Parts: sequence; C-alpha cells; structure tokens
Amino acid sequence: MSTMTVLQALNAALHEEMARDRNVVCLGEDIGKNGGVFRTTDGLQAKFGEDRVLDTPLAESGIIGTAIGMAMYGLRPVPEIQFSDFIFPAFDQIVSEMAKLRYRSGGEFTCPMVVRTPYGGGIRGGHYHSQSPEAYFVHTPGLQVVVPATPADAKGLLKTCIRGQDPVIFLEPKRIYRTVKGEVPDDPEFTVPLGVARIARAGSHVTLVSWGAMVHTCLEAAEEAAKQGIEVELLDLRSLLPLDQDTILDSVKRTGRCVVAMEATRTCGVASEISAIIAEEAIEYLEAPIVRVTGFDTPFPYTLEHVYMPSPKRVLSAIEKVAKF
Amino acid sequence: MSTMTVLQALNAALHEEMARDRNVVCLGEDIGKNGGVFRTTDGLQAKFGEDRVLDTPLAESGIIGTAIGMAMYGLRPVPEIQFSDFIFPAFDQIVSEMAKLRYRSGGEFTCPMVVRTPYGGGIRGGHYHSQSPEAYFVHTPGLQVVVPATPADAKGLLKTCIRGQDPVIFLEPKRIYRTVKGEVPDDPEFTVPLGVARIARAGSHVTLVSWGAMVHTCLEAAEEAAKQGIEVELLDLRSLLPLDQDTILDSVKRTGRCVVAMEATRTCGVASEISAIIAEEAIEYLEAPIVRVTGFDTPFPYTLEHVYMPSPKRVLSAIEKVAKF
Amino acid sequence: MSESLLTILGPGGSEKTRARVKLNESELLSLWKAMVRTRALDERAMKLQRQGRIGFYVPSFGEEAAQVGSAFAFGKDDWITPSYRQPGIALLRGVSAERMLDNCFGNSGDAALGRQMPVHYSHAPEHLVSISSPIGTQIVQGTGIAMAMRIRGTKQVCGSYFGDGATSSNDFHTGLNFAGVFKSPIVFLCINNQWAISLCVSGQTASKNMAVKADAYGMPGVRVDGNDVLAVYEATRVAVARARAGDGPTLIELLSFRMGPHSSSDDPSRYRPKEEEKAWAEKDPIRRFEEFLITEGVIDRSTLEKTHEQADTEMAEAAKDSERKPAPKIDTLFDDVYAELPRHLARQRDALRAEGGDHAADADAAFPL
Amino acid sequence: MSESLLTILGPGGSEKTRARVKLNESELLSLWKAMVRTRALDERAMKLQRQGRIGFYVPSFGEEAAQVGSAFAFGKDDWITPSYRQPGIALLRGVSAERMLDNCFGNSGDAALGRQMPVHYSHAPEHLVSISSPIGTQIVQGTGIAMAMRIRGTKQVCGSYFGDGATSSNDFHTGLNFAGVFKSPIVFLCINNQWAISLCVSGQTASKNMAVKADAYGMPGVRVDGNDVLAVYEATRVAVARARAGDGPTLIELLSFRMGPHSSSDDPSRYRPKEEEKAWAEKDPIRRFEEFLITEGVIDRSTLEKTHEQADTEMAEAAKDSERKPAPKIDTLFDDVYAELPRHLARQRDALRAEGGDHAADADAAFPL
Ligand SMILES: Cc1ncc(C[n+]2csc(CCOP(=O)(O)OP(=O)(O)O)c2C)c(N)n1
Ligand SMILES: Cc1ncc(C[n+]2csc(CCOP(=O)(O)OP(=O)(O)O)c2C)c(N)n1
Ligand SMILES: [Mg+2]
Ligand SMILES: [Mg+2]
Repeated sequence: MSTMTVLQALNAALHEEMARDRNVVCLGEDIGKNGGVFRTTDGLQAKFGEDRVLDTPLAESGIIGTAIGMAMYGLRPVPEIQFSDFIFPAFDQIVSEMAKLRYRSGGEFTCPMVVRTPYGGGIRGGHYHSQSPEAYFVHTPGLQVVVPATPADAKGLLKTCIRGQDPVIFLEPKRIYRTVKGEVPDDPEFTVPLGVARIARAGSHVTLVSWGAMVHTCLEAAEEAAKQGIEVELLDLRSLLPLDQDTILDSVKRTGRCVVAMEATRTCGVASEISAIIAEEAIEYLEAPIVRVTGFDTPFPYTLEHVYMPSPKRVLSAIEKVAKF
Repeated sequence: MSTMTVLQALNAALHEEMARDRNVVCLGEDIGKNGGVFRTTDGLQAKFGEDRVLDTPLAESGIIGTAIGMAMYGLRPVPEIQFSDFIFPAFDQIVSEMAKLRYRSGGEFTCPMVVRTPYGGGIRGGHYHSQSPEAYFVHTPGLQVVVPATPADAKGLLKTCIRGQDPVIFLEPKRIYRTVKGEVPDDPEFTVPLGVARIARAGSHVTLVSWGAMVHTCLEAAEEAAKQGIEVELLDLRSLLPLDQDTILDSVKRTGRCVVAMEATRTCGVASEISAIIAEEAIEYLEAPIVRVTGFDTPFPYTLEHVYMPSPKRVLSAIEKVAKF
Repeated sequence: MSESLLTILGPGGSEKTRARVKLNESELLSLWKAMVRTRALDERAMKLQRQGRIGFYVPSFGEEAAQVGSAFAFGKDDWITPSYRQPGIALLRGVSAERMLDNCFGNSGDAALGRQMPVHYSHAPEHLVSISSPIGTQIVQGTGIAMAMRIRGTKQVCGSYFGDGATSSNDFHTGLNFAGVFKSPIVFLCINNQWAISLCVSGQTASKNMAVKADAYGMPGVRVDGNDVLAVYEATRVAVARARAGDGPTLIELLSFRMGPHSSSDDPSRYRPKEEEKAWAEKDPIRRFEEFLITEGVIDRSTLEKTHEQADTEMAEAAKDSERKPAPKIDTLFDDVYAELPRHLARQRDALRAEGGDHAADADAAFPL
Repeated sequence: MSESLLTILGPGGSEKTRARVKLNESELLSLWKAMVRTRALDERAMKLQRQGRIGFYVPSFGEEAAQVGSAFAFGKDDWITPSYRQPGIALLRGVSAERMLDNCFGNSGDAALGRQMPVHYSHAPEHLVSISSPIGTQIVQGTGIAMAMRIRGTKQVCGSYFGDGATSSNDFHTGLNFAGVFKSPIVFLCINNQWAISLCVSGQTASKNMAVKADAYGMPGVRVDGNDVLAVYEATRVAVARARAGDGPTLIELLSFRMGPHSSSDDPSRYRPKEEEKAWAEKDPIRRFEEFLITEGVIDRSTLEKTHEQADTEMAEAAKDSERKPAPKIDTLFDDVYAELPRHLARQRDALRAEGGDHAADADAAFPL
C-alpha cells in the first residue's frame, strides 16, 4: 500500500500497464513532453519513447479516429482528451464507429481502447472546462463508461479497462485529482472489476447513489444527516455502463428511499436512468419520491460555479426530504 | 383544410415560411436540385433560387457551423441533416456552439435556426439510417427538441420553430413521411406551440406517453387494450424540450399508471427522464411500476429491424402489466 | 503535384503503352477478370434489388479500373479500409461472391449476421475493414492502422478508399494531417467519380482538383486517369513502395465517373445531364482495357465472351446459394455489443424471449438513397 | 502561393519601407498606440492573475502586430470572429479595457454576466463575435457570417482569426472548403505563433507552411511576416478588398511567435528551448515598429515613453474600476439559456431560491491551462 492522490494513482496505472504490455500506447494533445496539462501522463514519454507516447495535432476526431484504427489492428490505445468538453469533435468516431465496430462486423473487428478524459467542475473552468457529459456515452450501446472516486479505484479501474476487450470512456473527476488522497495497493496485478458498485457508507434509512467527485460531497452530506439520526447508505457506482443495478435495487428495497446526486445537467442525465430503473423494478418498496440532486439545465457557469454545483447542503436537504416524506 | 402526408405538410411549411420571410434559407446535402433524398425540400430551389436553397459540400459540421454564422448575422437558416444518424460530425457545433451561444454572450448573439432531420426506424436502413438520437439533444441545455406525429403538427410545429428565437432540433419521423395522412389547415398563420402535449386519445386507466412515429404504434395498442376494457390515455408530446410536464403529471395523477414508449435505445433515453419526473413529482399517485417500452441497448439492426422496434404487441403487454399490477 | 493525368492505356495503338506495362500476361488477365467479375456482381445485385429480393444496392459501374487496378498493387498482408463502392477489391482479394451476397441478403451467413445494410461488408480474413455508412470515417482509421503498423515495425501498408464527396469530411482532414505528421505507411485513394449523390465535384470543393489537397498535408499528390487500369496500378505501386520504405503517405486521385445511379434508390435524371453520362459511357474502363488486351493478343473475342458469361453464371449461382440461407436468429440481436453479454442485455433478451413473436410490421417505407 | 514572407519593415533604414507604406501619420500612430495598449493590457491582466485577483489569463505577447495590423484593414461594419488571443482587435475597435476586464473578473458588468472564463469576450456592438473555448469553431461560423453577407448583398466582409493549432481542427477544413465553394467574402487570418500549448508547428502539420493549405480550397494563400505591422496591414487590406469585390476568400498566414506562456497556467520551460524564446524576443514587433516610427520622425523618445506610461495607467485604472463591480446575481444563472425562461428552468430557479445560501465550496483545484 502507498498513499497517493488520484492523479498519482492514474499515473502509476499507466506506467504499470505500459510496462506490462507493449501494445499499450498513449496519444493526445500535450501528453508527451509536457506530461499532460494535468500531468497525468508525466514521465511516460521519457520512459516509453515517442513511438508509444504520441503528442498529436489538435484534433480530437483524429485522436479517436486513429486510436480506433490502432485498436482494430491489435494495439491497446489509451487516447487522452484534454478536457471532456473537447470530446465532441470526436463524437461521430465514438458513437458511429468505436461503439458499433464489434457489432457491425460480427466481432471480426474490435476496439479495445480507453478514452481517458478529465471531467466535471470545481476548477473554475466555466462552460468549456467543467461539464459532465457521461449521459451522452451511457446512452450509446457498445461503450463502457467508468468514473473512479478514490485513488485505489482510479488505479484499479483504469488497469481493468486497459486490459479489457471493449471501448471505454474513462472519466477522471478533475476536481479531486490532487485533493483526494488514499491508500493504493502496490501489487501490479491489482484491478477493480466493472459493474460492481462500492458501498462507500452503509446505512439503513436512505439510499444515496452517486459517482466521481460527487461521492465526496455526498459523504459530507451523509455525515451531516447522521447527526440528525438519518443513516444514509452511500453507493459509489464506479461504472455507469455496465451499471450495478442489483446493488442499487437491493439497497433501495432495504431503505425504501432514494436520492441520486450528480454534477451533470439534470434532464436526461444518468440520475434519471437510475430513478427510472427503480420506478420500474422496485416501486412497491418505495416510501418516498426519488429525488435527484443535479446540476441545473443551463450551461456550466464561471463566476457562479459554486452555486451551480450540488453542495453538501443541497444533497442534505434532499436526504431530509425523502427521510421525512 | 387539405389532406396531406407528413412529407407534403413539411414541404408546404417550408414553402410558406420562405415566402413569408426572406431571411429564411435552407441548406444541406442534395436538398436543392434533387429536392432532398426524401423530397422534403422539393421545389424550393426552383422557387427561391440557389442563394436561399444551398446544396452544400458533404460536411455536416460545415452545414451546422455555417448555419450558426448565418443565424448570428440575422438570417433564419433551416439546415437539413440528411439522416439524423449523420448529425454526429456536427455534434460539437451543436452542443458547444449552437446551444450555448445566447447564454455565453449574455444574449448579445443568438442562434435562431431549425435543424431538420429525418429520424427513426422502419425503412430498413440498418445501423446508420434508423437511429433515434433525441436524448442526446434533450440532455443539452439551450436546445429545443421537437418531433411531430401528424401532418398538421408537422406543418404547425415547423412553422413555429422557424419563427422562434432559439435553436431547434426538428426530428422528422421518416417512417410516417408518406404512410400517415391527415387534415392540415391551409391558413398560412397556422402554427402549433411548443411545450403543449396533444392528448391523442383520452382514457382513465393507464397513461401512455409517446412521440413521433411511435404514437401510431401506441394508438394501435390502445385500441387493442380498449377491447379488454383498459382505457388508455395517449399523450403525444410533440416537443421533448420544452417538455409538457404538467400534462403528463396531470394524466398520471388521474390514472395512477404509466407506460412510456419510444424507439430509441433504452438506457438514458427520454423515456427514463419522463419516468424520473413522475417518480419525483407524483410517486404517491402511482399504483404500478412505470414501464418503459423501448428499443434495445444494441445498435439498430437491419434484418431484425422488426424485432428491434417496439411493436403494438410489446406496448400492449406493458399496458396490461401496469393495468393489472 | 502536377495537374496532368497519369495515363498509360493510350487511344489507338499500344506501342507506347506496352513499353510502360510492368505486368506479365497472367497478371493482366487477373486484373481483367476481376474487373469483369465486379461488373457482373453489380449487375446481378441490381437485378436482385429490382426484383425485391435484396433491399438496397450500390453499384460501382464505371469504377472497375480504379478499384481493381489500385488494389492489385497491395500485398496480401496489407490492410484496406474501403468505402461501400469497391466490391471489386473484395473479389480481387479472394472474397467469394456468395459471401458478399450473404451480406446483401442480410442472412445468417453474413459475417455481421445481417446487422448492417447491404454493401456494408466485413472481411477480416482478407484485411478488408468493416464498412460503415458515415462518409469518411475510414480515412482516419486507415491512418491509425498505418500508425500501428509503423509502431510495430511490420512493413505492412494500409490503403484507404473514399470518394470525392468524402474529401469534405472532417475525417479526410485529420486522416491526412495525422498521416503526414506521423509519416504513416498509407496510400489514400480518392476515387473521384465526380458525383456525390446529386452534387457534382465543382460544388464539393473549389480546389483545382483532389490531388492538390496533398500539399496541405506535406505529402505527394498524384492524379491518375482512373479508367486506365494500368495507370492506376502503376501509380499505386509507386505509392505503396514509398509507404513500405518508410517514406510516408501519398494521396492518389483516380479520376473516373459514376456511370450508374448513386444507389438502387437514386434517380440521376433529376440532377445529371444525360450527355455527361453518354460521354463517359464511351470511356468504359473495361472495354478500354479489353481493346488493349485484344490488340496485344492476350485475349481473343471468344475468351472475352466466355469470361463474361462465366462471371454472369458465377454471380447467378452465388445469389441462388445465398438466398437459400436462413435469416439470423433473433437472439443474435444481443450478441457482439460487447465481448461478453452484460446483465442488462441479458435481461432485455430474456424479456423479448418471454414476449415471443408478433413483432413490429416490417419496414413500411422505401429506402431513399 | 509563394513560400517567401511578405515583409515591409526591413532591417536597417526605412527608404524602401517608406515607399511601400500606404498609411498616413495619424494612421501609423493609431496602429502603434493600439499595439502599446494591447501589451499594457496583457501585462496588467497577467499581474492581476498572479495576485489572485482574476482566475486566468491568456496573454498575446509578441502577437501585437499580427492582431492590430490585420484588424486595421477591416471596416467598422465588418464582422470579426476572433480567438481568445487577440485582445488588441477589441481595443482597436473601441472596446474599453474596463469592459474587457469586466469579463476577466467575471462581474456583473460583463456582457455575459461572468458566465464564461476570462478572455472569452463578447462585443456585439463592435461586431466581435462571442469567443468560446473549443478550438476552431469560429472559423466555419465566420464562413457562415460571410455567406449571409453575400446572400444579403451588403458588401460587408468577415475576418476570422485562429492559431496554427486550429488548422488541424475539423472546422478549419469545412470553414475554408465552404468559403471556397460559396465564394464567401471572408479573410482567414492564421496567426502562426508556432506553438499550440506544448506542440510546435512541425508536430501540427507536415505541410510546408500554413498558407499553402489555401490551395486545397481554391483560394489564394499569402504568407506574411506577422511581426511586421505594415506588411500585415497591407496583405489584409488586399484580401479585404478582394472579398468585398466579390472575388472570394483569402487565407493569410501571419508568422509570429508566442513570446509568453500559453496562459497563466502554463509553464513553457517544460517543453520549449530558452534559446528560441530569446531569438524571438529580439524580434519584438512593437520595438520593431517603434524603431521605424522614430527613424521616420513620426514619434520621438519622449512620446514613446509617455504613450507607454499612459497605457499602463489606463489599464491600472480600468482594473480598479472593474474590480469594484459586484458579482452577477444568482438568478442570472437561469437567464439567456432561451429567449424566454421555460417552465423547467423557472422551477429549478425557484427550488434554488428556496434552498438559499451555503453553496458548494469554491473551486478547490487550480486551472491547468
Ligand atoms: C456523414 C454522412 N453524411 C451523409 C451521408 C449520405 N451520403 C451517402 S453517400 C453520399 C455521397 C458520397 O459521395 P462520394 O464520397 O463522392 O462517394 P461516392 O458515393 O461517389 O462513391 C452521401 C451524402 C452519409 N452516408 N454520411
Ligand atoms: C477542441 C479543443 N481541443 C483542445 C483544447 C485545449 N487547448 C486550448 S488552446 C490549445 C492550443 C491552441 O493552439 P493554437 O491554435 O496555435 O492557438 P494559440 O493558443 O497558439 O493562440 C489547446 C490544445 C481546446 N480549447 N479545444
Ligand atoms: Mg463520388
Ligand atoms: Mg499557436
């Protein structure tokens, strides 16, 4: 075990996987010499060379499009999109190609690759450096969508994805890159499976579902709720696709109450999907509305960022609302 | 009143609006001389000239990007994307620019434009000529998303959108282009407001929510259900953003039971959003699970298209399920 | 980049031509037969479509030399990212007509189990990458394949095919730009058939021609008479050798003409002058090559007729065999979305199984393009 | 397209230069003052950022001639789609430093009410289009604006600014291609400062230079010494006149150098040789122009010093005034998403109002770029 930040854990995962498998290549803007604008890829080019750590021209569709070609051919590309807000020029390659290649070729061609990208708010980045676009990808069959919330998961999930057979959108909550530290196993074979939620806090009164940086906001809210005697069960989903429906339903069936919290834009977000699954599969267990705490249906603001992002207080009032319903 | 197909109604709306306002311009692939691959823009170039009906190069990002510029400048562009499956190369311009321009400039620059595009399955188009991508746009603040289900709505909604102040994704259910006919008002001032659902069939036992071509599938299912004594209230949403939450909640509060039917991929689709709104705002009225009847979480198939698309039978079994719960 | 067209098969007499041909008789015959079979497949498939036996087809009439001549210059281990309009490449590389028609029928024999529309083939054993509909996507993917070849150091080369319309796509731009920067072993083959559905090439771009676009990416651009199979082969051979030697990519423009409609759904009389079609019918690449082969004594009239007949028969039999195969099983809907069936798809499959038959009515509108 | 750089401000002596200058003294002074004020604004804003008073800034050190010289060639009614690195254009067109700093402070005086990061200005009265972060999007939008001007027949022209990195974007490709096809009245201004964050221009494209890319779109490409304000003006003037006359677009490459960091978050010592920075510091475009103005007797040393001081004072005062303004009101979060507040946003606003204060902690990590 070592104590690491999320950033260090990701960097360690990349170093280990590149050392383990020479088919793993990284590519993206400013990831080589500069080590990435967040330094997630620091040291990789010096260690593995310019052939395996490529500084690309400024074109996300080119980064993803060439990575798809590499993956088809047999490499294991790990492209970086500098901010998830800049993934949209590559959207066609992701939705039309990366996600559908295996299906449309009957498995003759596959696309094992991991698109790493910093996402979410909290760094004063305004419209274009703060968004949480996970719903776009969760709505796209063929993709896997993964979001770690702790350093150990950051490392273990990224390693699992790089070893996997299918394309992944790996969203890195940039707000906690350096602010969250934790114990991380040193074993190079340490991995964390997809589709298995983590019970970040056990509780019996209210189920609180979240992922990414918001897990830490939820934890604060849960501790506050406990002071009022409301014991919150906090689920950290880890992967949104596949989604651990069983753990969610199991918890909700026990608590009868559910809050889902996320940073993203409210309408048609992943919180709505979780709510819909519960309303379809476990409605007879519910004793209160399913409340969503989310970003607003506006573009992400700059000066008022702290108002836009769900605060522990906003999560707490939702918990209180369902607990007291 | 005239009897028209959906296609004729759309064509009439374009002719009328272009005649009414010289700022209205159409642009897209094969829309001029060829009149569009579905013939929706037939006759426009002959009537209004090559300056106002532009055959563009093969680049959706160029079609949308230039239309945004035109709209900023003061024109009212009506770009066509030949199939909604091909909108993804333009996704960055839509999500990052078209949707956010008003907000990010404090209203100094605006983007009144209507992106018309045929969508949905039922024409044996396989992966790339059949998808229903509405959720991507409903999840994007700043856009409006409109889907007509009848010839009258096709005309009235399109005219409203062209006269509006905000960008619209106007999804044309291509399966019913020619197969659905109806009465359409001739009055050139006839318009249909956004955000007001149509009660396609009144009923008191089960609320059935749908939009686009699926409304007709749902109508068949509702008639079948009526034979069993289940009276279905069928809502045709017309616009998905703005969404007529009030009519949905009002109906569900009366029936206590709800089915949402759509062609799109299930996870994180618009059906989930509707379910989540109900589970948040009206759970105490519910007497059954909210059931979603949707396309599967797979790419859209070719040979098995008829299996993939929700049939009246699949909608009916959902109705029966919630009615008998 | 020169503005003139590379041409070998000159009009009248073959003295000058012969001197420049680097292929032996058996190679010339291989080229020719592949062209003839391509034409026969297109004709058969268009017939099947008109008879309502397959849903859609895209013929490549008039582009046989461009496809086959260029593909002939690649090795067996090289990879190709084709578009939908090069059936000849697959035939040349050994794909049977039956396998191709299995795709057009969308039956259980199709590699992709009828999941895609006709003409969206996947032929992995022949290194022909799965074809998709969105225009241009295969260009940048081809660059990625070539970058991977270079990283692995295999000396393989990738060939990427696309039309004049595709040069307007985002992926043309990034595909060529990345290839230029990373000196990738790829040959870009733009089959300029002068039409993108109803848009003629002067509406597609204001550039003098397609080959000049190579300058924007720091690679050589070559313009070739795309109806001259020998010129096509020669230009591609040089570019493939260049790529294999590590000297980077080339853009080749093959000037040809789409003699048929865009697809079985298209009606060119709405937008294209008949005279243009007539003028280009005169330049049919198969007839042009056959004149040379006859003049040279490589074939005679009777071989010619027999070969055409054989090709027709081959395609008719393939169609018969293919049409007999059953549709894919319903459960296959859920396979191959992921390497392993995830729980949510298993649930959706089980729900469908429980519901049983009675599916949505079959497609009720015609495919428009 | 020629490979040589258009240059007017020659080294040593101004005889030859003078003969080619088409501007009068007062125009020369306007150009110079705008350059000096641009430098002063950048310096002030970088200081504010280092003091933690604004969150982020992007300086344009070294690119003053490229911005100001080109913008000077457009008319008041012409439109510009700038990128984030041309504050000088706004200053030249009459935007006050205070309005610009209102954006950097994200306060209630900002046209966009602090919704965007610093340097993402919107200046509609001056026809300067709202700036966004995604690289290249303004290029194709500029083409759209120009297409609209042509449709309306107004004789206006659009200018679109972008960097060397942006030439790799999808929107560069479509923007130039559409402009070529539709003969749009637009001038594309690529400020090639040779760096896109940490990527030098040879890693961006293998093309010989940026101007040659014009050929791919059938328009003239011009290469200009971007640190020579007179050459920049002259080349742009010709292109603007061409566009206004209906003769179509031009691509101008302005070769310059990013003398500072990419932004207040960037550390060029990680990737850029110090020597390169030193060599280009010698070519400072402001000093170069001042040498000419002094030699010509347009200004003297004391005017020079006074003008610099005045500019400093102007910026310091503007900062003081701007900093005093309050933050935008919380309700403004929900305005301007649509022309009218839709019901769902009204509901979200009301819920927020009901909840009251105690918002998420302020940003806890630093902005990286
Ligand atoms: C992204 C995208 N936009 C539009 C279409 C519809 N479409 C299919 S083929 C075609 C024209 C292609 O022209 P070209 O590249 O010249 O190839 P050709 O058909 O002539 O072989 C168009 C517009 C598409 N398939 N993909
Ligand atoms: C689509 C997109 N990808 C990545 C970024 C991150 N980014 C911001 S500026 C920049 C470099 C831009 O370089 P250039 O176009 O040369 O302009 P310069 O900064 O030199 O003025 C990058 C990669 C972005 N803003 N948008
Ligand atoms: Mg073509
Ligand atoms: Mg630059």
